Amino acid sequence: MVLEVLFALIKIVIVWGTVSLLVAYMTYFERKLIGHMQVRLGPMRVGPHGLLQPIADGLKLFLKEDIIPREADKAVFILAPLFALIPAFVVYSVIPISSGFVIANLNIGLLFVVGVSSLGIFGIVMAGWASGSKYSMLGGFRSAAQMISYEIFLGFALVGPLMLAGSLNMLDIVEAQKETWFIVYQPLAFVLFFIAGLAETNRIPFDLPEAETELVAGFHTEYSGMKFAFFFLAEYANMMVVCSIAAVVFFGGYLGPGAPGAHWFILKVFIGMFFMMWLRATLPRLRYDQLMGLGWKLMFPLALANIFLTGLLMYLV
Amino acid sequence: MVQASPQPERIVPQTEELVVNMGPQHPSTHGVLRVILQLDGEIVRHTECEIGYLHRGVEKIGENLNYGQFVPYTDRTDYVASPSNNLGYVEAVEKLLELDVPIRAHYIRVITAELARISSHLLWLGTHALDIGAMTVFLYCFRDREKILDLFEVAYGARLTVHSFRVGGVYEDPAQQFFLDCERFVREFPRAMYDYEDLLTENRIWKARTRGVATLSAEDAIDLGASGPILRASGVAFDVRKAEPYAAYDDFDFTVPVGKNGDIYDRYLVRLEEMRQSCYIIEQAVADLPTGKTMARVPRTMKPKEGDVYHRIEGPKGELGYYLVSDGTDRPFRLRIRPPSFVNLQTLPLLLKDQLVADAVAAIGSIDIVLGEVDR
Amino acid sequence: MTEENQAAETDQPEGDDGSDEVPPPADSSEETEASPEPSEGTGAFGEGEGDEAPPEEPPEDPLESLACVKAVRAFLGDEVEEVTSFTGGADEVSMTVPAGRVRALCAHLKAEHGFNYLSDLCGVHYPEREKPFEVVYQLFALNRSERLRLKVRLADGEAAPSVVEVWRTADWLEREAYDMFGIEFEGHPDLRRILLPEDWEGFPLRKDYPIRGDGFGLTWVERQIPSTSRPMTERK
Amino acid sequence: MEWPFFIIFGLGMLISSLLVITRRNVVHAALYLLLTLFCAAALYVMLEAEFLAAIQVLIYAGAIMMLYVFVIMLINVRESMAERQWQRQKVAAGVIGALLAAEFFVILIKGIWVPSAKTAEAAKAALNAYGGNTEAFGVTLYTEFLFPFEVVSLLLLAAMIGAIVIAKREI
Repeated sequence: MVLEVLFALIKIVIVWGTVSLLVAYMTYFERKLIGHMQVRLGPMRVGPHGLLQPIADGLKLFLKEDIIPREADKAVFILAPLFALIPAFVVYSVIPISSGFVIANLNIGLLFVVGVSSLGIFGIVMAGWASGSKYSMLGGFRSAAQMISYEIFLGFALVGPLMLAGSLNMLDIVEAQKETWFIVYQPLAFVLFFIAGLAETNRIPFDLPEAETELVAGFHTEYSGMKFAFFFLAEYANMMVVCSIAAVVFFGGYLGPGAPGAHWFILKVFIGMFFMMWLRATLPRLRYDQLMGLGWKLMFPLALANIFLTGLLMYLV
Repeated sequence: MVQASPQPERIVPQTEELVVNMGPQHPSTHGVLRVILQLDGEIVRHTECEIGYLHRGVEKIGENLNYGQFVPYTDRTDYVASPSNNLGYVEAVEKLLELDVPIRAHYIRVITAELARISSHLLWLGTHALDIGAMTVFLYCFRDREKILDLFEVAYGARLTVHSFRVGGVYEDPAQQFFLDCERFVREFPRAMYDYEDLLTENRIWKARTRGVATLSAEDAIDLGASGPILRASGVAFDVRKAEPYAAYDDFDFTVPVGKNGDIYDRYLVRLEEMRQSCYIIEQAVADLPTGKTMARVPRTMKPKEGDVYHRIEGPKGELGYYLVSDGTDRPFRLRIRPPSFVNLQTLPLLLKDQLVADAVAAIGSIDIVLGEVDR
Repeated sequence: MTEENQAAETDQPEGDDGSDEVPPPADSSEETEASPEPSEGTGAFGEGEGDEAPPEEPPEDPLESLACVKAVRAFLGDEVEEVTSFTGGADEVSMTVPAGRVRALCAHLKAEHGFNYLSDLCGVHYPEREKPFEVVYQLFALNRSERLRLKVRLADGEAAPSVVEVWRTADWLEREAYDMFGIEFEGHPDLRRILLPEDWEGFPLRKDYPIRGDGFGLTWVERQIPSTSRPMTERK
Repeated sequence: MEWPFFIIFGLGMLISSLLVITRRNVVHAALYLLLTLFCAAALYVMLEAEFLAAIQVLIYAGAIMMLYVFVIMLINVRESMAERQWQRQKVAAGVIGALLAAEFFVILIKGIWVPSAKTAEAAKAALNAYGGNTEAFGVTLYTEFLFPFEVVSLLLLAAMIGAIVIAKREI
């Protein structure tokens, strides 16, 4: 019993430690990548090719003065970044990194992922409200409306592969792709999922909540120091969550020839991240009503049609 | 309570009109412009611009300096395209002095002014795209603008506030390197422009954000005195370079691009095409560059005869006019700058009327204002 | 000054203007060609003008033969105070007209003669004159590339009629002229200061406005910031 | 092994639900309600009703609470905090509260007297017959409770259309 708990704890430490380090280096990866796409170099000064930049950034943010605005609701203001960050990490407890390696093999894994990640919105809304600033509040609300809407499409897009797998358990879903990855049967679902994932993580072209030129950074305008770092990490952690789910549900998770599963899994997540960053360097931002229109008028019917078609084909075949 | 109203009013729930204040420190107002928006929900009902934060009394300064001394001050009005301002002022003074400027100087001026136009449009494109969220275009634009600034540095020793022209011509004939670099630049730049076009022109999101947004009809544009790319995007083919050719623009072949719908997208297309045409003009100017002097014989103290002239050029932002009144002394009696940004900014309330508030940023960006010129 | 200038100008050979002054000859030639031809331009006044003009005005004056000058003459008759041109060409034609008629004149020029674009509107201050203020209108006909400058002289305190109804461009331009010169525009919908703060005193582009802030007692800055918080050297 | 968690979540639920009704700041109250719902979900997990727990988090905590918070945050909190919190309905509230407490007590006594192990075993067996919690839920919903399920969804649809009509007068 004690051993079991200890083993679980070790797993948690390994996964969360890796994730937080990866998330920190994702910021470096993004800056380098976008830098090269934009004919500049990105960070170069801290360490060789700026490799130590994330650590320097972390240190800087950690040592920075922590400012709490006078108008802020102090308790909520402090809790909000945690609310944003923790769900992103909790989700990792059900994601299978390799065939036997998952912190908690839940029956309802996928549902758990969707449910817990939906809690992250609270962090953003709380931050917006607690800052006591109009701009932050508008940013928070915008973000919440956007994320609630796109969460629905995110969930619906996952129903198709779910029906194919016949299980909510993440391991079962991966195992069901032994023959063919679900991307082959469910390309539309993947596209919908990826778009919804971008919107969920407030990435360009859906980065309205933090539109620098419109809202002056939105909900986290008033945040500084470590709390700001939490939001920053939460964004990247959520990106990794979206890519991880995409890898698990559509690309056969840890499945792959030769190398151990974890390698494949991490490679797939990285490719997903690369695409997200690439999009940031390419696309402009949608307007708010266009964003909502795209979601409800285009993606929602498509997601429903996908479910219907999947059901029909499964019934016929 | 005491007075019974004759008929009870039906209570209809009303939403309040919200007044939102953008600027003067907002990142998308491109300087110290303050825009007060009256919103009905998401729709802008009324717009008011507060300007003057950067007012330095340039016109008053001009009245107290002699004609030559004022040239560097023109750099500081539209500071992103300072050679154009120099050109407008210098030519106005030359008209007043009835000076005969050597043809080589005219060609050099045309080259420089067209480079300035490209640089100004590049800065506009970069910041405008950044406002709409396209971050990479911004850096591409700065990459190419940097090359133009380097060219200025080669020729005039300064990059931003160039003080490129003197009354009577161009003070120093630029080194041959300048013309070679110009040649190379106009050869390479149209290719670099594909980078922006690839990212924006056919981009669905870009189109969704700019097409049919903040439209301005030709009648309204003329009535509001808009000039430059805004007027042309609305379908009016008015370009001072064609209408009243100054400097050596008569010698060059170029077309004036015209838009159809007068929306933000058309303004974007018009400016892109203008950059191409500018390249074409520079190409011709460098190829046919006449030899000879670059300075006319200018009297040590410039004392024009009494009278007044209005001289205008096609600046990057529109019609840039200088109205000079001379009283026979060596200082202008009155120096009036007709700033294109100032007059163009007047279209903003009309552009934003009944538009979504989210488009305000795009609309402000599409006018291409420089607050140094608006406020003077 | 006009007559001599013109004489001087016309005497000078064309080469004098050279490349710098390419536009004027081009424009005037265009003009002479254009003046008989456009029907909306000449139709309204041409017939009446054709009868009256030859006896009154000596035909040798090149300025008077310009279509735009004729148009203004036809509308105002003898009320035109002065016609000048610095270069002697059509591009710098400048007409001084009575203040009371300027709005009607502008509306007429816009409606009948295609001057649909107001390039600029600004004030000028001549302290020695009897009527010290002048408002200068730069009109432009987009279709014909023709310019015309109108000037209006105003006594101190006299208001000019606003031309906002004619061209909406005039809105801010008139506000600026008010801001800088204190020239009032009658009928302007919203005549306020535009560049300077609302509580600014004085009109900076008037010639009697001091360049250094002594003439009005305390300067604006001095009134805003109590003297104790400024360095000793600046205190009064 | 389960009891410490039960105590943690049970206590957490009790305390947070108390705080929901005693906080003067509505936003804080709403956030405590969120915590309450979350603890309830945790208790569902311990009862092996994982699907219910996930739905509890997804729908109640994720969606419904979000809307609550949305509306509440638009209220001027300072003003609402100054308002009177206790209404003059103490007697009525006391009576209803006592009735509820009695009901709970009766259920509790019943649960202790009737050996629950048997029913729990039976429930587990039934679940396994369907092949798991989620499947059991789906099958019962679409067979035994199909009619009520459809009625409820119609009702929700009507409510949704009504809300749209009220909110958007001109369409």
